[in-house]
Amino acid sequence: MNELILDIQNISKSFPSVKANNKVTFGVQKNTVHAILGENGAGKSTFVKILYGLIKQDEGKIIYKNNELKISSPSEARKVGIGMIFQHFSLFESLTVRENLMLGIDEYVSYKKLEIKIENLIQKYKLALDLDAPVISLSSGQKQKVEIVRVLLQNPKILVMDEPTSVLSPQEVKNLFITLNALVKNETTILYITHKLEEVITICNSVTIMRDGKVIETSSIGSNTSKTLATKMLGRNLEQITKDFSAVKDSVNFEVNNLSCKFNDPFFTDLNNISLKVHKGEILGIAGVAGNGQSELMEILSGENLYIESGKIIFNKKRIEKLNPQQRRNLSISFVPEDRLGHSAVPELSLVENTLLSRFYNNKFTKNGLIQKKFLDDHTESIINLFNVKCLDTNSNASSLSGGNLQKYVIGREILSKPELLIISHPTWGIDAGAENFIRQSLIKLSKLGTSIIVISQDLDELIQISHKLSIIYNGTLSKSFNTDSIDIEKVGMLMGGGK
Amino acid sequence: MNLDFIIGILEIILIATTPLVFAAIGELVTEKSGVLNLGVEGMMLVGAVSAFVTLVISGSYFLAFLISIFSGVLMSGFFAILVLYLMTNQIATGLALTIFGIGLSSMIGKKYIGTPIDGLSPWFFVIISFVIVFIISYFFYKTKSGLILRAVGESHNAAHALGYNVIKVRFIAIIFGGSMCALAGSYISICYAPMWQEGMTAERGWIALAIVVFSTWKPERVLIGAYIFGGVTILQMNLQALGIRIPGQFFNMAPYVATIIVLVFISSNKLRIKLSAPASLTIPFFKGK
Amino acid sequence: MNLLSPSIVPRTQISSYVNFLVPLIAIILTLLTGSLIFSLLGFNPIHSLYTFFISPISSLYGFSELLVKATPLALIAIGLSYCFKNNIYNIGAEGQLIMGAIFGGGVAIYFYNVEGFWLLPLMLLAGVIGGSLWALIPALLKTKFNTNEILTSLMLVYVATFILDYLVVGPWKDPSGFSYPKSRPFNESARMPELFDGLRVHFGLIITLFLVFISWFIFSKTIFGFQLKVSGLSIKAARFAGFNQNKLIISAFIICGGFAGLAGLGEVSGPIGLLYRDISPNYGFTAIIVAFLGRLHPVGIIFSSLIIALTYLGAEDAQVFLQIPSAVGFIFQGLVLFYLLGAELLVNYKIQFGKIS
Amino acid sequence: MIRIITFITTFLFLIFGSANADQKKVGFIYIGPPGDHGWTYMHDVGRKYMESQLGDSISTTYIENVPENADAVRAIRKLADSGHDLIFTTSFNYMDQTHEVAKDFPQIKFEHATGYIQADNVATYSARFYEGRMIEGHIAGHMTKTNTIGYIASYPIPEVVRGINAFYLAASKVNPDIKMKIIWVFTWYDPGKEADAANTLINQGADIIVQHTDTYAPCQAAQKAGVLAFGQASNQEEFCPDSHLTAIEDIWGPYYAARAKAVVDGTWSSGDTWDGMDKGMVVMSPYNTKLMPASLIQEAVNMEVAIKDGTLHPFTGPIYNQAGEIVVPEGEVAPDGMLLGMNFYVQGIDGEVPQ
Repeated sequence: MNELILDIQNISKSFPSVKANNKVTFGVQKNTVHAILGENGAGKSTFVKILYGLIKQDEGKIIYKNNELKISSPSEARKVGIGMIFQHFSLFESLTVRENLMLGIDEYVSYKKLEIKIENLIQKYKLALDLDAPVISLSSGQKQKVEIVRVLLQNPKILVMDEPTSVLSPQEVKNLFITLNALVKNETTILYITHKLEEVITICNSVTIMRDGKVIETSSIGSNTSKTLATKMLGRNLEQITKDFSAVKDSVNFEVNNLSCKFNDPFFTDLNNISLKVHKGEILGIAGVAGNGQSELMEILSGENLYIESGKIIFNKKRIEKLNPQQRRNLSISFVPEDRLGHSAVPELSLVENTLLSRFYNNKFTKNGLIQKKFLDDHTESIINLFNVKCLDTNSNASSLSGGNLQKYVIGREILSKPELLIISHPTWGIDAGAENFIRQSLIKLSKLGTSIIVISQDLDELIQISHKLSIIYNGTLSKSFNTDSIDIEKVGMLMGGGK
Repeated sequence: MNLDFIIGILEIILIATTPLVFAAIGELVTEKSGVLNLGVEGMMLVGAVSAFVTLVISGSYFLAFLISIFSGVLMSGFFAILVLYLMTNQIATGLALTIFGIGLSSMIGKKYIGTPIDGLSPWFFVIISFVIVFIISYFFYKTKSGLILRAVGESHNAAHALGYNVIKVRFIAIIFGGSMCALAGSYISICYAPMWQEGMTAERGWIALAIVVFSTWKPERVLIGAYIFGGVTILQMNLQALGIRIPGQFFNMAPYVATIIVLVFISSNKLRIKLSAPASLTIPFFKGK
Repeated sequence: MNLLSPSIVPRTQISSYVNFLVPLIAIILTLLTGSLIFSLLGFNPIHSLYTFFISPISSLYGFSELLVKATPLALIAIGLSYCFKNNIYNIGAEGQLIMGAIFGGGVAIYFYNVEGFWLLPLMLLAGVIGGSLWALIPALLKTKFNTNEILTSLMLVYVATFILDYLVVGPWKDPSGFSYPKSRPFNESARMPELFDGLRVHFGLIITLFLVFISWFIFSKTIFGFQLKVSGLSIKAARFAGFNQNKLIISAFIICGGFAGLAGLGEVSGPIGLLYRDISPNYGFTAIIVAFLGRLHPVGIIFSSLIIALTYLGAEDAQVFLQIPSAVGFIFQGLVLFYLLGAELLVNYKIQFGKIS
Repeated sequence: MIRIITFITTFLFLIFGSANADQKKVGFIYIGPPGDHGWTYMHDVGRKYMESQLGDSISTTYIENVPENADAVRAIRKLADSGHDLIFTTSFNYMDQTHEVAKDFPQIKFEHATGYIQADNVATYSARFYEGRMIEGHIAGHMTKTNTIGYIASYPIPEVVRGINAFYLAASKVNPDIKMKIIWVFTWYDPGKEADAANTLINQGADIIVQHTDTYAPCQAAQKAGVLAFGQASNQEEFCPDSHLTAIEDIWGPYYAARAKAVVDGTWSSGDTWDGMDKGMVVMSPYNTKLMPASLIQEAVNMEVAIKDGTLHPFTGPIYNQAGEIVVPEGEVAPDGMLLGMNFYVQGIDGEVPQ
């Protein structure tokens, strides 16, 4: 049982601006769940890419099953038994589930045989997947299932999972852990990349903690608590989050009444009779399992989708359902959609240019259609300073920032515009603990200044931590709201699963 | 209007449309892998002249088509090196390839203009054109390799992450496209109008490109697009010959207008098109990322 | 085993010296390959290259001709860059050019016996409207019916050609022209004034330079230019920002069509002076290369239009002075383009020689 | 800057240029490539004939593929600038461009094919191809069994309409039941489309194919379908031996040689030349003895003689238009002015001239 399947020795890798891995050394025991814990930018992803053959280390070696691992491509990695599940799905959106799965099989056998193989696997793991649905129509949780099945098709000896739970509902996380345990019993070693301390404690046998490209410590879980892990991971203590119910005012400033949308499209969830109210200074959380209408609701609330069948959206006593995002911004509503890259920010553009994406009536970025470079530069500068965005300068491309820093930038951009209402989706999706904490604090601070906030998230802990009220969305229907200081978690779990 | 007359019209339509089908199905495969090659016209011309010259020199039809296809491989291989390894802009490189092909073909063919040859019956190739379309359809939707090709065109980064060789897949797809264009050219110079004349493909390469768009990147629909264009072309000729009093310019406009109108009707379903259009078309793939 | 092997690495910042170095490398390679080709064909390589690149512009007249040829190319290319920046593949500029010539030329034909300072401005306006209207068709089909603009814009080129043909053979034919397919010649006040006596470079050049400058301003200083860029890079981000996608598509098409229409009018009211079938030597298609070669940047487009115009002139000179067939001209032109495009690799990436174990 | 370039130019010219002072330079502007085997090809044949006739006293240059637009002026001026003494511009739409350049070069002689405007240094020339069409019509009237003639027309210009009318008048004279089916393809040059048009006409019952486009694709199509055809611009019998009845050949050589000689001798003067069979500018290819009865060949030859001596004219009245109005009265021949601008079908032809 104590046999090492992986022995990593002095792996180093430099990029032009940063030394991403600095003499990384640790061992992984066979048939265990081994965590690599670290903030974003700690060097976890770089290491994993080296292991999977996507990039080459500058120096050091990996001993795999007592031999030096020499691979130059992912397919070679798969051949020797290393499988990988990415944080950002590497699925083909327009292809069907079946086709995506087939692409995970390296053998060139007949199409018929592949189909049979896949049917069997689906049966074996009891994965409810519509094989003929295009992936684009799946929820994040379903997409992850596809990814997992695709890797399992190879019978990997080592399965690398990069932040696997970041898109899953609590129930889905439970299911995932059951699957992982089954895999370990089936002689699979799991390398579990995460920044979530609780998960490490719950599922992993041992942990390697990384910070700034270096290994801080490798140990078994037994001796650790989430608090000790956090300190080692961050190198500092996190500020406690406290919310304040007294800041919530009586006046309602945003209201949705009986909103319904029928999309007539199998790839969209229809919204049925949705009503909600947000008071001034209140944070309303909307929880739910992915694919239950969150993204559709977000698009309707932001005005990116103006197709509403019936219902009203009222902001400060004004009907706004026909206004586009820019017009809503002019009324002092701001938005942060789920995707950072390509939705709330354009990866190929500089931060200064990205600042221009979200124009408020009060920030003077343009005058008679002309861009006011000075205002824009200053504003970007203050976002970077006030929200601790780590970047080269204001002219860095958005794509050069880490997920957490980009998210801080995006949220900073919206908060600095001093909105009366902020609608934000998955504020801490896939970012490190430091940034996560910072963002949650910022939201609470903003609410205390009188801004109403709607947070849509699948992270129930997060919602309970920061919001005053909580509603649950299931299959396009929104539940009534509950006070989070007196909430019944079991009841919430029921609602998320469609119970009454 | 007797049966022979209608069969006669159908025969003409089949013969006239076949080069469009060849070129379009080739370009479709290229585009499906995520590369747009606007050099179709140039490759067709070089294909046409190399087939013709080979036939004159060797007297062998087989060799003529073989060399022609080889010329398509060379032309498109050159294009592939530029766009895949040097990551040049695909649109501009394709247009440059067309200019290059026009020059190269007329240069090669200078001495052979007006050399009489015996044309080959087109029927074999007419049948082949249908067969190729169905083979490609089968290849795309019923084989692993076809699936890989579609995956590469959909997202080269994801395909690379899975360990597929994006560059290799695209290289092969481009070369297949080139050889089909060359085949279309040689069909024109050996079967359709057996002769060599400079610029004899007369913009069919551009029509083929339009047909790929029309097909919304589905192989069988190439047939529909090509036959609408070819069919209307021949039908308007028949109407003219019947002495209908409409200015000939309007008759000659008909195939272009008809193609637009039909496309308007079939393109209302956004999602369906999105599912079959190669998402990474014209985007260069850089491995280092 | 340690090997020195080249690998391609993206540049983090584009240095300005590279921008000059790249065309230089392309030119040197072109000259070398050119010498080789011409030697193989039995021509004196130095003389051939001189004829291709220098002799066409070795006189004031030649230089003016270069501008005459480059003017419509630059004008259309700059219009196309509005579309291409927004990821709209309008490849039908040739048709929009023809429509501009039809509308603007139509005004000149309607007022054939009226002279006045207002005539040319009216024609310019009509030319812009004609091109824009023709571009509006694919724009509306794209926004209303989701119809792919590559097909529609291309097909409309052919339709425009037939319409022009119909007009010059039928209703607009010159009554004293023995039924030949051409219109009346435009009167003096319907012609673009020439800038210098005896040279054909005309007022269209000034208009083009002005529009290139305006476009540079729009692309880099206005929110509209920013909107085009963003929606070209990410449609979702553009929707997030609240940019009206359909409005952008339609504006880009209209501007592009207007510029192409203006180029068409510039041809018929400038050097040609009447309407007939073949008013453009495929300027609308060539301009696509010009636009991309100039990297959709106004200054780049000025240079690329001059380079491409020069290759056309050079091919003519090579025919006259060296009896080099036009086919060789095309081949050579293709090579110049390949080199220029290929050399761009060095702008965006650098080649590193490093150790790989 | 300009001065330096000029200096270099002169310098290089001294090194590379080799001009024989007495030699006259003759330049040609071609609309297509000489390899089109049609219109441009025949002009190039004429150019070569001229070279062979005049030997060292001239040298020739041509620019091919010159579009009929703003580019044409530059091409023509290039020839003028580079010391050419005589310049042939061989397509109708070079008209304005030729005159524009000619204004600036009074000492250089210009010859514009198929134009109708002359100047002191610009002559025009064309050929009466319709004379040949008349003979073709006569032959077709006798040879057709289905009484249906298929005619492939390029663009609706007087030249083409004139040919159609001349053909029909002669054909309907020998065979009043004759029917013409006309397809306008709007191209001079697209072998595929020309073949499609020929096949369509054959499918509609035509047993003789006439073409006014440039390639020999229609003739080949006729050969394949086993019907008869006339060639175009040059003798095309080798491409379709079993269909080719005869062809109208454009013979520019003698005219070119004469005009160049005039320049060499210093006797050139402007004018308008519209020659036909009498001057050998229009020549009928050898009649196909395998296909045509000897008596018909004899009739054709007799017609040639009569046309040459002026006793036979293709457009002799009475000629009616489609509306039934008389356009050329009985006993008269159509004036050149009417022929030059002909844009109507004569009575009996179905359809409409595209306009």
